[in-house]
Amino acid sequence: MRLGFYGRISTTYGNDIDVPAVSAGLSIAELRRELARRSGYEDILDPIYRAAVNNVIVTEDHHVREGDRVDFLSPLSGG
Amino acid sequence: MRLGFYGRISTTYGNDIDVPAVSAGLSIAELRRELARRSGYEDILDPIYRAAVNNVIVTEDHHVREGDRVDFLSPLSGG
Amino acid sequence: MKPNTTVWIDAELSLGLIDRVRRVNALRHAVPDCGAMVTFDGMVRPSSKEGESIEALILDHHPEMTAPSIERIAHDGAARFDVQGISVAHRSGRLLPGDMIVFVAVASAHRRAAFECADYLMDRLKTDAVFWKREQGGFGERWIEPTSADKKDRERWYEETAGH
Amino acid sequence: MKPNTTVWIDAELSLGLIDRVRRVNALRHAVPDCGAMVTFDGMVRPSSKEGESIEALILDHHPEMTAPSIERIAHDGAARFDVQGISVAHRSGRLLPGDMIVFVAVASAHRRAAFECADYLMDRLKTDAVFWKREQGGFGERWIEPTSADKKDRERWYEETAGH
Repeated sequence: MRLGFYGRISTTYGNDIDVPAVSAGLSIAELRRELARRSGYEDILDPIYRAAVNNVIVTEDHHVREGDRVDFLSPLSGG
Repeated sequence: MRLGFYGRISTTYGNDIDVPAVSAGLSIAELRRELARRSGYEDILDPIYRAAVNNVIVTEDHHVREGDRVDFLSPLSGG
Repeated sequence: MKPNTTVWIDAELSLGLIDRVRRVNALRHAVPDCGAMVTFDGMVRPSSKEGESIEALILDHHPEMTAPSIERIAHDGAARFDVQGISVAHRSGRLLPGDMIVFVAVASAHRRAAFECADYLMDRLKTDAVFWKREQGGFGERWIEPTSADKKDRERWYEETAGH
Repeated sequence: MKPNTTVWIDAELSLGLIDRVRRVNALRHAVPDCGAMVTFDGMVRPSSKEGESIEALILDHHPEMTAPSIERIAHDGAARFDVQGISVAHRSGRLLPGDMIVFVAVASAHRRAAFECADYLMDRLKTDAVFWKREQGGFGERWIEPTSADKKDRERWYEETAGH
């Protein structure tokens, strides 16, 4: 499964990583825990980094499906 | 004495008139009454038309002197 | 509140067309380190408040009092807000629909001061700049004086009236 | 409050320099009868909040989410204020001090709506446009996130957060 990271959180995990063998069906909360376990970095457990699935912000109980694009977004800062 | 009129009030008295033999020493209030008497038009008695002497707004009890420039200003409307 | 620093000011009574591009460039050149700039353009609208078609808007000014009144408003804005530069130009003469009547630009470090100062300058210009205007159309000619909305806008800032 | 009329909108994610003159001319051309236009320019400042010298500001965007977030903010402004035209451009990429980050222009019949709409658009862009920025200088590189002042400004308008 491909995960994207934007803003501050990308300095921990990179911009774009492939996490092999993550089973579809995990919730966002479960996906965060799986990522923290595999990487050894727990930053992603902080809900300040919102999750977007296929370009739509989702809540923690959203379940990802095969082929979904999951992004974690740091707080926005435009202008 | 030369009198200037700006804005709406100029449609009654003209832009710029010479009022001969107005004695220096009149107050603005007296000057208004003298102008109304001579012209037959009383518009100038309305204090909405402010008086400026030598480019400075003055009150009704200001006395004009020889060589003063007196202007009557309608409400301003810039922008 | 307001730091005691010099503010760049260009305030002008314009007898010809106002060149907004030149004015913006001059302001940006004068205060290159500003982080924010707000501009306001006021144009002659093609119809009156009553919906009639407008042929021209005539602005009269006073030969001695008008230019200083524009300068004073710009300086009052500079004294009141934390801004770095102010550019104000106000037309006089015969204008056609679409022509620019007034142009204001304010540069500052942070956006809030620039927005508030531009808003303030426009409210002051509407009521305290020494101009008189009238519109011409099929209806003939009529004087335009400040509306109660203009006066209310002006009262938000609690300043002395120009000339007093 | 807000009449149900079409508002001209040009909202853009800019990967190169923003041309403010072209954008102003396009807006004026699209709504020639407007009486008022307010613009805002946001530029990269030469120093950080801590006073250090800045070499560059890097803006990152999302390949799919950023452009729609700018468009949504422009449409929200059009729905909320009595305006005739809105132009918004937001840069992404590596910017140098003095470069324009964001440009907003709003045209309306009367000045109050243009001022309020431009102010609103900037507050929304600061917190709801999908960008991430970091500054580079002698100190290295650091991420910049919305300040509490930005969030307070945003809360003045009580809107849904973009993306929800």
